[in-house]
Amino acid sequence: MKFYNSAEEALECVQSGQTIMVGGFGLVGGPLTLIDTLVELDVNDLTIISNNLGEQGQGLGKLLEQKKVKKAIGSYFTGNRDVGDAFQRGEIDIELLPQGTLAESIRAGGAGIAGYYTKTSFGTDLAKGKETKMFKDEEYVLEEALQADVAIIRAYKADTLGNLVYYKTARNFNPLMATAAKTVIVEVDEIVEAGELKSDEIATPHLFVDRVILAKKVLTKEGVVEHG
Amino acid sequence: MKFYNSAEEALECVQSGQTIMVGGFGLVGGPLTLIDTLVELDVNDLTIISNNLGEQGQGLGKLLEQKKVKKAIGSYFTGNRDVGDAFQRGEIDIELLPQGTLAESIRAGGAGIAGYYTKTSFGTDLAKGKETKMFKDEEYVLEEALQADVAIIRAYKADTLGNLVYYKTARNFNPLMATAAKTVIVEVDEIVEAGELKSDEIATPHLFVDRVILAKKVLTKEGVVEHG
Amino acid sequence: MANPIQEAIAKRAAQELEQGQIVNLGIGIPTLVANYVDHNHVYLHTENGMLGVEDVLEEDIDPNIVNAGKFAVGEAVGASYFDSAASFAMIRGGHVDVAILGVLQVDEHARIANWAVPGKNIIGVGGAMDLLVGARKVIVTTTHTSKDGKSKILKECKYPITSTRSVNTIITDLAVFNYIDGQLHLVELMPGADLETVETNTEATFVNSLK
Amino acid sequence: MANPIQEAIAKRAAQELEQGQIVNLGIGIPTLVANYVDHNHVYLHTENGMLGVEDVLEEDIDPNIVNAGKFAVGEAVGASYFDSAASFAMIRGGHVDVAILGVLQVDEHARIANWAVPGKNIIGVGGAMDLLVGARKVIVTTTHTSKDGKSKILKECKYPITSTRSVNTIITDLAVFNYIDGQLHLVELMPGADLETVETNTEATFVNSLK
Repeated sequence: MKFYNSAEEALECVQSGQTIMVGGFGLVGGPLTLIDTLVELDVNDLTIISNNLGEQGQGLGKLLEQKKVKKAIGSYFTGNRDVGDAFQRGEIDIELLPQGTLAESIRAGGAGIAGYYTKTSFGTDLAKGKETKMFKDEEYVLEEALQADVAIIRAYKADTLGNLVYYKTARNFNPLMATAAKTVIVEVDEIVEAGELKSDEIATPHLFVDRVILAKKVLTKEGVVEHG
Repeated sequence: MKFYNSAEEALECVQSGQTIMVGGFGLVGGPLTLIDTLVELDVNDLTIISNNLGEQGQGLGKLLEQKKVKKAIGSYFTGNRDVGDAFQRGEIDIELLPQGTLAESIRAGGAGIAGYYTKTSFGTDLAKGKETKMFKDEEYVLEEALQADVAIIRAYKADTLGNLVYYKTARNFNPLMATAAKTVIVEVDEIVEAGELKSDEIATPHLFVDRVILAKKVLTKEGVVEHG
Repeated sequence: MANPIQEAIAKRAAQELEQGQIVNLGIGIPTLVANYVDHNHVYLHTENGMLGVEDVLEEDIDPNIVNAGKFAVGEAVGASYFDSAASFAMIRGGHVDVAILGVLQVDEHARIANWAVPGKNIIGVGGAMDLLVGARKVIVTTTHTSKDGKSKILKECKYPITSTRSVNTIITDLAVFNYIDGQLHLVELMPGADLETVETNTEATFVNSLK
Repeated sequence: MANPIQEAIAKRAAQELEQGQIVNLGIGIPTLVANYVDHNHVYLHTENGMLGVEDVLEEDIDPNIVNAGKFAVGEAVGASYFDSAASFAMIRGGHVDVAILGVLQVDEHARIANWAVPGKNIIGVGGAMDLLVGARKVIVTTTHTSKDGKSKILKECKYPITSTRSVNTIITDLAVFNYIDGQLHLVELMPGADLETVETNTEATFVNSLK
């Protein structure tokens, strides 16, 4: 694990054609600093795995606007109508997953599980083309794991080893994505000494974490503000 | 969730023929009070899901001695030679699982996942008779979920709603089993008011917990002692 | 956002809840149900990773505590937070007692459609499919008819279904139906509604089980 | 429990470890490796749910902090605890850099047998199979021969294999082998051992790659 002074340096490893996981549920728990730097990078053909794809012209929405997104995998793109429009124009692929499947598939990707059977989506349009199997008289759908080259996530605090804790509902997809990407880049609100986070309360042990930066953008009641 | 005054009352629901999950890794994190009461109950033909089956004549070992165990599902029975002997005599069935598969199958049982694909055990005797499937040129074994009628587990503290936290390596299988049984019975070292456990640190939210008792048996440096 | 019709439906839905239940509220009318429950007795779960949701006063808002609709909420005593996989494990594993969901359509098999409209971009599903397979009881809340006066309670859903699972109870501005033994049963008229209005506005076949 | 031969093997195994690695130690000789690592630079993971294992003084023992062998251990600065599913997710998901394991037999394909003996009851496997599929590098430590003098480094394992995966390095009291491109390479003689003794006591075919 290594600390970086800026999002630019931490994101230098990102390349065109890669798959990037992006934490957060809307703005809550989103790696706001890293996202805003990601959209500035000269990369394209990205596959983005994230619950949402930002809003029109904001956050990940900018990446879409710049036509850098080849494919989006997530559960709820309705909040950004550009996504549907780009899909209609054939500019991007969309893989829509139930939110529980999105979360579970990311966990599976980090846990060495190639696929798993869930009842969710059985018999619906989202299960079309997917294998099914009967367990104890009930039908289940086979869902495959998701993995990424890079995950950008947000945590509340990191210690100097890279152990992470999260804050309230800003936890959401972040700890899962920390397990499922080759390079895990985290922005945090605070860095503390190793030993300051209680050993029973660490949500993401440091073995998952590669790069840490201090967040420059923070979500407040008044919206996203810069600090530091 | 309901508090009970004794292990006897909390375990009244246990019936012959049921499947019981028992937390702990050896004595560490084991529900010592509940186990000792379980072995006194007039029930038999039990299926026990637990990493170990106690030691000779101790803990779950007593249950075996009394011929109340029909089947044991776990990863490491070597510590109690009675298990192998009973198996040789045809008195019990044994389902031996890699420890990671045991843990993951219990999690799956609690999470609505019927089965999942893991590389673990592929090509070994433990995969005999199990389905396999290829994902990206690698072979995986299909493992099915585990569920139980009753789980008896140990936690460190419960609050008055039934939220739980665990202590150090006494966590192990306990939070998993809390999710995978119809009735979850917990013994704890301490009961605190709701609100005293920090909301970001609760390991088992109260929706999983049915019955709570105060532990009477505690593991110390000098072995298991009674208290309270 | 709330209007008296929606409030009446939400209030009626809240009456279905029992002490000690774990309840997940969908977006729209279901969110309003939170206003009518006693947070000491009913525990609200939100799929973005929280158990113990309650209302919050404007001055107490923490932008990092939100519900599935991304609205600011409060933290009840004894609340807990968890990641999305753990949250959906609760839902899919059968640990949520009741889900209250909005619908676009519901049919006489009590199957619902609430995630996609043909011809429009199918680009959002969220947790709807998960809640339908996992929640022990599913209650749907909806206006009985669409804005152009068409019944939302159809013989067969015209939009893509959300699950093959039938919901248990349908609460509209006109009536309450339970789905029992393969049939919709009209069990209650909402205040001000009469049987004829319900019959006129319901395409689905139902059994009149009014007492 | 430790004897000089075991200590020498453990000490040599520790030299394989690199700064910053996450390392899981099996039961037996591998446990002794903990005595030779710098806990500020190598992080020990134990599958019963802990990262940051270190030695503990008798007076500091906490009975609820144990390793996979159920021995009391200490908590390094920055240690963390997690449940068994999370722990094995780390192992199976490829997040452990090195596993050091004991073996009963290892063959010339570097496949190992360490969980079952035919004719004896097969009643314990623990985390061995998980570590073999998941750890990026697997080092095995063993005495070169069994107590009755038979080679443990065989053409083919006679006992049931633990995984189809080949291990990377074999460290015995006589020698160090690396498995490269489908062949065992003898890369080092242990202090006091000579090539003839290694050849005599090794049933498996190997390439002499001593420098």
